[in-house]
This record gives sequence, structure tokens and C-alpha cells, in this order.
Amino acid sequence: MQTPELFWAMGLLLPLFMGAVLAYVVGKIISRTRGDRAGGLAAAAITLAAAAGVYILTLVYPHISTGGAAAAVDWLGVLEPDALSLFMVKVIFPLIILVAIYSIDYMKEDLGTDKYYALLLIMTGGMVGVAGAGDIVSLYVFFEILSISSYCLVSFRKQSWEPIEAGFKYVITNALGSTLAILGLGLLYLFSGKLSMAEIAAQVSGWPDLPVMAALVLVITGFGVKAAMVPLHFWLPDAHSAAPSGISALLSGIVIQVGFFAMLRLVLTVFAVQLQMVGLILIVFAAITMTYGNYIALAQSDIKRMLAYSSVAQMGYIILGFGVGFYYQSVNGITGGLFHIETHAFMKALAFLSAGYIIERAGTRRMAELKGAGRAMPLAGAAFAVAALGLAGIPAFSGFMSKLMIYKSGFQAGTALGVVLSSVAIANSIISLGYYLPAIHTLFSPGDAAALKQKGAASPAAAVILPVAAMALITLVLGWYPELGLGPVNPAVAEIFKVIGG
Amino acid sequence: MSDAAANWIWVSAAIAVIAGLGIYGIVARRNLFRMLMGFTMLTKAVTLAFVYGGAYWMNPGLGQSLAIIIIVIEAAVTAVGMSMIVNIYRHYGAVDTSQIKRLRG
Amino acid sequence: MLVVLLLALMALAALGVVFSRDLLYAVISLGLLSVFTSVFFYTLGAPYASIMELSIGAGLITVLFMATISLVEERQLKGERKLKLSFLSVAGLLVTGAVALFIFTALFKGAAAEHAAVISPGPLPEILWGKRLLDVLGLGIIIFAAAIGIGALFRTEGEK
Amino acid sequence: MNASIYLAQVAVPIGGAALTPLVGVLKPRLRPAFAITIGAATACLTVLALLGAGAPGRFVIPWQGALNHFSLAPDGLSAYIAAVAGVLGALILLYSYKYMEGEEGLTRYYSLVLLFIGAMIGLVTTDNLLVMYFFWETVGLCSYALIGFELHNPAAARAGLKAFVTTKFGDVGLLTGIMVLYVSAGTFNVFEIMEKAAAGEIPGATLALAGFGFLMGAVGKSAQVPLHVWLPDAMEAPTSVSALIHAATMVNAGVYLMARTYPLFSPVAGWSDAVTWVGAVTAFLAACMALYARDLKRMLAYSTVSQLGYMMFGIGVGGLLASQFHLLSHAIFKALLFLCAGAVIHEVHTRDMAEMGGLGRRMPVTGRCYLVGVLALAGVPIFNGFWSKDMLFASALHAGKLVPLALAVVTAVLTVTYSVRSYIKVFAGEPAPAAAQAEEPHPSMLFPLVLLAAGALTSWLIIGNYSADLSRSGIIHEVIGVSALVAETLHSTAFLLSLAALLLGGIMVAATRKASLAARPSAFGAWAGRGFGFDAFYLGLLNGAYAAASWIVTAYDRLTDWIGRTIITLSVSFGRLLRAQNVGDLNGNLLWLVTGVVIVIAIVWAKRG
Repeated sequence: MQTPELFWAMGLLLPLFMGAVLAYVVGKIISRTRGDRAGGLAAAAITLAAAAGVYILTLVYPHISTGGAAAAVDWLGVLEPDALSLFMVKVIFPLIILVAIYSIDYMKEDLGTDKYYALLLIMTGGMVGVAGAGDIVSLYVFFEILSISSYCLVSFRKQSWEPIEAGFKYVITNALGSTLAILGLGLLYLFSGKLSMAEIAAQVSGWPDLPVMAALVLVITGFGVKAAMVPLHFWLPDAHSAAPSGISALLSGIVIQVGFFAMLRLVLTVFAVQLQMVGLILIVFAAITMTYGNYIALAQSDIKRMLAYSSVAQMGYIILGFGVGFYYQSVNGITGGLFHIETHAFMKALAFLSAGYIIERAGTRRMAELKGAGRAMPLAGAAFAVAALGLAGIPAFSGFMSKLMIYKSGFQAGTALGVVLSSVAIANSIISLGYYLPAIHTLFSPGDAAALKQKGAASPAAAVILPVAAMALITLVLGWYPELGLGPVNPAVAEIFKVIGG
Repeated sequence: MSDAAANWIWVSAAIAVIAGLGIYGIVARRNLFRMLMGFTMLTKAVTLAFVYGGAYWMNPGLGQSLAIIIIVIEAAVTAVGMSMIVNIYRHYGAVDTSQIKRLRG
Repeated sequence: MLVVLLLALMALAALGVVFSRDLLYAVISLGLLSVFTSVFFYTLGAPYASIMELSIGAGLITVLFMATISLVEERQLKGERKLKLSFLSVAGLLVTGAVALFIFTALFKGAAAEHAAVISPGPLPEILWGKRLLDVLGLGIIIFAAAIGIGALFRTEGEK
Repeated sequence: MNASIYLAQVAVPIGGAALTPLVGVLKPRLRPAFAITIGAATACLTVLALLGAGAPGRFVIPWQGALNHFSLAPDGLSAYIAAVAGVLGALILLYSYKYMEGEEGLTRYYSLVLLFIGAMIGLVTTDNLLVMYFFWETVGLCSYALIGFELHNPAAARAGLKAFVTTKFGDVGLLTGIMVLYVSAGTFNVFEIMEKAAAGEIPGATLALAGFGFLMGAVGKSAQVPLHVWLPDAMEAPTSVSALIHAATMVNAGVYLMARTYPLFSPVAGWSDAVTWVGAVTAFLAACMALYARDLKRMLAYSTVSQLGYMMFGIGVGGLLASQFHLLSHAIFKALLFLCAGAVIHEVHTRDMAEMGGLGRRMPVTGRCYLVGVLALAGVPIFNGFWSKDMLFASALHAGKLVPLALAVVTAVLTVTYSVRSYIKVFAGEPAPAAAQAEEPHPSMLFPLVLLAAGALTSWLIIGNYSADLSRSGIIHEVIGVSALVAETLHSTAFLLSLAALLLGGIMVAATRKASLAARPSAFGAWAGRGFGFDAFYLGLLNGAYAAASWIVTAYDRLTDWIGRTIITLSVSFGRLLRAQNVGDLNGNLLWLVTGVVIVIAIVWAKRG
């Protein structure tokens, strides 16, 4: 691999998209000849092979730095992967691999799993493309790849009304969001005549004020919808709770973060001059988002909806980290934000996967009816407890470490606003305890465990145990050795600070 | 000097009007088809901006290619949205948002 | 003058999409909007975009809308609510008007008065298959994704 | 002394906690034995560490990044608390063997108790504030899980949640304090922070914020007013857990924290006064509440709150040695009282003191042990509680803070009253119906009782070593031997105060002995029934004061409870209100989206210059 661009296109994107086609075709052929389950298994195997192969490639490839030689081929110029992109990829792939493994067991009753796995790989490719894109149109194209595949995945269980209603709401809201964003990008093109973010950035400072501001507004709201900033969040609880649990895990764990990442990308290049203002906007939205998400999660009776709203709240923490980072040029803010993306990805995926397993066996999502489910399914219950405690930010779990850095950044700002923000963030963890702890307690209080046991709840398949145990392990280990998780984060922070210049 | 490229005020106004009506169609109309139409109109405003930008910056090829890309994406999203509407109709027997509100809270 | 006329027609068609009573008129308005846009693209010296807009925007999407609307029963179309002066519509109109005004002022203030454009088809194939190759491949993936996605939404295999 | 013993005393119980589930799967019957073995090993390790406490030692695992260093550095101040946690933990594990026999979820129980012991030792032995916060939350989590140990009991679940969330309120302050100190000093190491503060490198405002933040944390953890409400409810936990966590160790963490950071914050204006007043008011109010409690465990819980108030009071008036010595004494005698109460409740199956009585005949050893505990709590000379309480009074006199001192002395009177009366109610007199079948508990339960009773009698004799060890921590400077202690005590004014308190308390016991616990005593009834003689008048006055106090206390208790419940209800209602806003209408929601655009525009507009 000569250049990062070539590596990105040939090493990452090509295998993923070819894998998607392969998974679909092979799955289809096998299910025609040997029955549906075999086709799904083949598709799953191809998905895993593609994802794992690509991931290994990422790990083998030594490092990525921008500003090197020009792209090897002309059309690769639209990609500009840097350390930040590599960080996202390093979070995306473990998650996809674990979810794909989980899906083997979880989706075994569903029809058309060949399509499911193909869409899963396309979604991954979309995320990788967004991570590496260096050009506004490519960013949009890859974002739409990601969006379209996730629309279909949310509504995958179209037999019932809920995924369909949620799916339509998801489509219309996110289509509006991304079109607003591309409208902003179109304005940028209209005024600069350039498409590469770096080239646009070079022109921005000499512009009349207003068009840049209009573009900024449209881009922030457009991607704000994707990142579920309150009040742009309302599609999230519907979509994330109606989707199959594996997909919920991905949506909450990484897809909304990729939406935020796309905004970050534009902000860091095109709007680098306005970074302080962006920081302030992010701070305001972060405070609203986390408080709103936590309070409304407090009133939920559906476990998946509760987790979905908790994603809104956690997104608030991530945004707060970046907001403080931009506003005060704080290293800890950026590090905390990125690290929280990483830890939250595994915690929230763990919560959704374990909850999904419990829901599937218990046949209900209502918290009150899940009494005793954790006793009947000790592994899933314990995993859920680990995830919930981590999400609540209890020390010794990974969530505490990443939140700690975000708190730290606020205090380090040295102003009253910083201290207030951090205190609000800390106080929010009390509110979140108000729903995580009762959820854990409900799962473990004595209930209809005998009836649950009869449904074969006691013996989870290896395909469930492996991802759940792996994620629980990551959550616990990162709680004690945050340095392990900070490995991929630090180069990305350095990359961002090239722009912030603090 | 092209006649078209000279009328930048009018083109800007058209972009603003079409985009505004598109947003209005999505936000305020209750029929699902109309919402989807609002989305396609919004996208048209975007293509307009790109094509006009291409003409303005004397790079019509680029503007066009971007417009083509966006048009195809618009078609794909519209198709997915419409298959959702058909499924909604199967489940709800209605295509009006006032009746599609079981997911709440 | 042709341009202004075209733009005015586009705006009218857009109004028709949003405010027409019958859904079918709305679809026709949408098609007309696409046709006008396509003509406008042509006058801008963008023939490829024009033909694309005509075939996909005015053709494919209109057909898709027609087909889907006909899948949904007749009664639904007739029963579509008349536009009422509800809080929602007024608030939506106000807010979107404000946004549109904002966009417009931004456009207005930002544009330079002096400009010149050379009308030529431009090296579109070279661009599309050269610099934007990755995006074109991306389009292929999008179409593939939409196809199997719609396939998943309408799948019937093995249904009892 | 090999420094890795410091790591071992934390790692052994935590490792044991991790292994207990394995034992539970392989050989469920071996769980208690396994836990007791681990506990005993921990106890030995803590005692070994204690013997080396005078020698400077520090165990450091280099830990780049978030934690600074994971370091353990016990000095006299922490080694004694660690030893209390280790030794008491072992005794209570032994006690649990019979006490918890046949309960459901023993794996969870033993695992959590071991985890708690390890975390508690870690909490006090580390010199890194962030690591301390780690363990601080871990002990809170163990406490939460053990309070809610009886899963089928919704009251227990509520109490656990209440405990966790209430202390978490304080933790907001603590974490804020730790972070501002870190930001200012660039380190989490408490000794380095103290050096920087002494060198004047930390601004006064930061110190003040941190000082009151830490105080908030301590108020939450040590159940001081107004965050004390969780401790009485925490009595839903098994009694062994109450003895270990909610009497002898975890609740002392706040007091320990205040002592540890005393040199840092004592220059902050108002900080000492705040600590003093929090302590004195807590001591007084909680004693009033104990006076009125009918539930044996609740009474002991209030008494714990009250005694913790004494310790805070001691720190506030600068009597660090007195406060820490009282902590040690209290840990021993309160654990003893709880374990005796546990033995009694185990036999009579009720916690209401009105239904007990005459148990002294059926359970003579338990009764005598309880009496020892009561006398120590009441501060009767010779018992360990007397010496430490007397030292507290002396410190307050020395500091000249007379008003809080008066409150503390009144508290001592009340303490005598409720503690002695509880002994009378439970053990003296004729056996009550519920007590008829009671028997002396199993020797494995009696052994810890006797050992602790012996401790309550003799622990004050180690004052020489104790003060010498503590003085090497650099925080406490007084060194005092046993003979000096006795001599000083007998010649001090504080001794007179103690004696007066004892005397008054004795009178109150005698006077209210007949007053029924079941019904609120009527001052008027007592007064009119006995005529208008001096004795009767005196009794009436006492009864009236008692009734008034109990009325105030009940009202106060209800008020705080109401406030807590209102906060929770308001939060949930606010959540419901937000939830009701989302009626699932796509158009309405999309309008919110456009509102989002407007918010961004507003900010951009405001900031564009």
C-alpha cells in the first residue's frame, strides 16, 4: 500500500463492498439449494471474514498521516484518511465483528438473513468511507450509503408495525437532516467553487460572513439530526428500540457517533476559523441533550427505549467533551470525547445485546414483566449489570474513565462556566443511576424465573456468549487500564490539535 | 456571459423558495407521500445550487457530475421511503401521520 | 428573461406540490418541477445533468410515486385532508419562511456581481469517471443497497 | 517491612471476592469456609501492616495517564482503620457462618462482603485521591447491593437505592473537589497536594471549593445531617452487614477523609466551624431520634449517626487524635452492639424493642456483651468509649468552642438514656412472649461477641502506641501514654462534664423507665397523675421535654424524608412530562427539528460579532 488513500480504497472499502455483494449472492444461491438457514450462515461467515480481514489489515498497516505525497491516482484524491479516521475504524470493526457473531444466533429465526448481512457490510463500508472522506460530496455519498442501509436494517423485521413506523420516521427525519447538510455544502460550493474541504477552508476566511454562517447552521443541524442532539433527537428512541437488537447496538454504539464525526470533520476543516463558536453551540446542545436524555429515560417503562434515551444522554457527554475542547482548546475535552465514543460503543452495545437476548427469551420488553429474568439468565443479566454500571459512570468501569476526562476538561477551563458544566455532567450521573439501578434490580429480583427457564433460557449459544463476554471484558479492563483504550485515541487528538493549535 | 448565469439573484431566490417549500412540505403536511415529495424538492434545490455553482465557477462538468450523483441518491432514498409507505399502509391502512403515532414517549 | 420565467414556473410548480388538493396533481407538479429544472440546467450549459434530471427526476421518480400511490387504495387519495389553518401549518410556514429567508439573504449577500461563465458541456465523462470515480462506485453501492433493502422490505420467501 | 504487603491486603480480599462465585459453582457448601479463610488471611495481613505502620513505606504501581499512580501508602491514620476493617471483617464473616445459614444468595453475600473489605482497606491506604474515589464508590456499591440483599423485599430495594443516591449527592461535591485540586496542583497525590498548598501554590478559592466539596462527600458517606436519612433505612441489610459496613467501617470513611485532609483545609475560613457544627448538630439530632426509636436496629443506626457526629465535631474543634480514637472505640463497641442485636433478632424474629424483654435470662452471655457495649457507648469510665469521648470534650474546651460543646454534652446525656434503656427493655425484666424460646447463639457467633466485648473494655490501653503511630502520619501531633491519659483525664474539666452527663442520663433513665415506649408519653397525664410534688414536677418536665424533643425529631425526620421523596417524585414527573410531549406525531417532532435550526441560528447570530 503506497499511500493512505490507496489503502483506504483498496484495503478497506473494496473488500467490504465486494464482501457485501458476495454475501448476498452466495447466501441467495445456498439458500435456494439448501434451505434458508444455510444461506444465512454463509452470509454471516463472509461478513465475518471480510470484517475481520479488513480489521487485521488496519492493525497491520503501521500508521496514517496526512500531508504526505499526493494521491497515487487522481480519483483517490477524494479520500483523505488521517489518524482520526483510523481511530473511528478501530472502534467500528470490533463492534461490527461482535455484532455479526451475535446475529448468527439472534437472527436465526428470521428470513432473508443473506440481505441482512449484506446490508450490515454495506453499512460498515459507509462508515469507513465517511471516516476517510476528504471531500464534501464523497462524505455525502458515503453517508447516504450508511443511511440507506441502516434505514432498511431498522425496518428489517417488517412483519410487525413497530419497525415500519420507526423506519419511516427514521427515513424522513434523516433524509431531511442529510439534505439540509448537503444544502449547506452546496452553498459552500456555490461560493468557493471548490469541493475538497481543505481547499474550501483556505477560502473561508476571505468570505462574506453570512453565507459561511448559513452553511455552518445547515451543516450543524443537518448532522446534528444524525448525532441526535436534542431537540433533533426524536427519531432515535423509535428507531433504536424498534430495530433488531444487534442493529440497535450498532446504531447506538457507533452510527450516531459517525454522524457526529462527519460534523466534526467539516467543522475542523471548513469552519476551523469559527471553532470557538462551534464549541459554544456544542456546549449548549450538550447540556440540553444530556439532561433531557436522562430525565426522559427516567420515565421509560420499555427497557430498549430506556437504553435508547440513555444513548441520547451519553451523546450529550461526547458532545460536551468536544464543545469544551473547542471552546477552551482543552486536550482533555477532546481526549475525553473520543475516549467516550470508544467506551460508550462497547458499553451500549453490550447493554443492547444482553437486553436483546433477555427480551428475545422473555418475549417482552416491558421492564415490569422482566422481573427475575436476570436470575433465569445469569450471564445476560450480569452483562447487563456491567453495562449499566459502566454507563452510569461508576468507577472501575470504562465509562467512568472517559467521563472523568470530560469532567476534568471542564474544571481545567478555569472559568465558572467550565466548573458549572462539569458539575452538571457529574450531577447527571445521579439522575442516570435513578434508572440504571432499578433496571438491574428488576432483572435480579425474584420473579417468574421458572417460567423463563422453561423457554430454554438457561443455555445461551456460544455465538451469544462470545460477543457479550468480550464486550464485558473490554468494559471492565478499560475501567482499570484506560491507557489501553487511549492508544488509538491519542494520535487522533494530536491530529485535531493540529487544527485547534492550542 | 451567459444569460442564465447572470441571473444570480433570481436563481438564489428560486433555491430559497424551493428549499423552503420542501422543508414546509416535510414539516407541515400530514400525507406521507407529500412529505416524501417535499424531500425530493429539497434535493432539487441542492442540485440547483451545485449545477449553478458549476456554471458560475466555469466548471460545468464538475457541477453536473455532482448533480447527477445527488439525483441518483435522491431516487434511491425516495424508493426506500416509498417501500416503507407501502408497508405502513399494510399495517395501518393509512398514509397520514395523524394516524401513525403508536410510537410515543 | 427565459431564465426568470423558468424560475418562476419552478416556484409555481413547487407551490403546487405542497398546496395542491389532490395527491395526483401534486405528483404531476413534481414532475413539472423536474422538467423545468431540467430545462434550466440545459440553459446553464449542463446537458448531462439536464438529461439525468429529466429521466430520473421527471421520469423514474414520478412513475414510482404514481405506482405506489395506486398501490394505496383510491379511498385514501380522496380522503386526504384539506389543508386547514392549524397551528402546525402556521408555525411550520413561519419557521420555514424564516429559514428560507435566511438562506436567501445568505445567497444574496454572498454572491459577487461580476462573473462570467463559458457555456460548454464541460469534460463531464472525464470528471465523472476520473476524479469522481469513487463517488460513482458509491452510487453503484447505493443502488445495490436500496435494491436489497427494498427486497428485504418486501421479502416473502418462506412465508406461511 | 516489605511494601507489597500493602498490595496484598487489598488484593487478597478482592481476589477472594472474584473467586467466590467459582467456589459457589463448584462446592456451594465451602463458601463460608472459603470466605472466612480469606477474611482471616486479610486480618493477618492488616495486622502485619499495622505493625509496620510506623515505618515509612509506599507501594506504587506506575500508572501513566488517568490515575497518576496506583499507590498504597498506609500510615498510622489509615493502618488502624484498615486493621479494623480486616479484623472486624474476619470476625463478621465468622459470625455470618451461622447467622446467614440457609439464606438464598450466599455467593453474592460473601463475594460482596469480601469485595467490601478489600475496597475499604484500599480506600484508606491509598494516597492517591482518584484511587480513593474509586474505592469510595466501590464500597458504596457494595453497601447498595448488600442493603438490597433480600431481593424479594421491595423496602430493601428502595433503601439500597436511597443509600446509593443520597451518598452520590455528596460524591458530586467530592469529585468536584478532587478535580479542582487536581487541576490546580497537577497531581492526585494527597501529600503532594498538601505540600503545594503549604507552599501557597493553590489559590484560596480552589481550596475553599475543594474543602466544602470534600465536606459534602463526607456528610453523605458518614450520614451527617442533612444527608443522614439513608443510614436508618439501610438497616434493611442483614445485621452482620450493618455491623460491618454501617457501623464500623464504611460510614467512618467520611470522618477519615476529613482527618486526612485536615492540614489542607483547616486554613480555609469557616471550614472548621462548618465541620464542628455539622458534627454537633448531627450528634444532637440523631441522639434525639435514637431516643424515640422502637426498632432496635434503627435505634442503633441513629446512635451510629450520633457518634459519627461526635467524630466530625472532634475534627472541627481540632481534636484529631480524639476523633480518630473515638472512631476506633466506636467501631469496636458499635460492632459489638450490632452483633448482639443480630443474635437477639435471630432468636426472637422481631426488631421491635417493645416485644422483647427479659432476654438476659435466656441469653446471658449475649446480654452481658450487650451491656459492655452499652456502657462503652454511654461513656462509663473504664470502657473505651469513655476515654475517647472525654478526649473529645477536652479538645472542644481547649478550642473554646463552647456552644457546640454544650450540644455535645446534652447529646451525651441523651446517649446514656437511650442506650441504657435499650438494655433494660431488651434484656432486663420478665421474658416477653416472643423471647420465651430464645436460646444462646452458636459458639461461632458468640466468639466474636466475647472478643469484641473484651476489646471494648481494653482497647483504650493501646493509646500510647496508637498516638505514637498516628503522630508519624504528620497530621496528628499529640503523643500520649496510658498513665498520662488517665492522669490528665482525672484532672480535667471535661471529666466533670462527662460525669455530669452520666449522672443526668442516669436520672433520665430512672425517670422515664416507666414511660411506655409504645405510646407517646403525655406530659400532662404524668403531671396530673402524680400530684404537684417536686418529684412529679421534675418527672413531668422531663417527660414534656422528651415529648417535645421526640415531636421535633419526628417532624424533622418526616420533613427530610418528604424532601427526598419530593425530589424523586419531581424528577420522575419531570421525565413523564417530557415523555408526554412526545405524542409520536411526526410533523410535530419535525417542527422541533426546525426549532433546532433556529437555536443554532440564534447562537450564531449572537456570537457573530
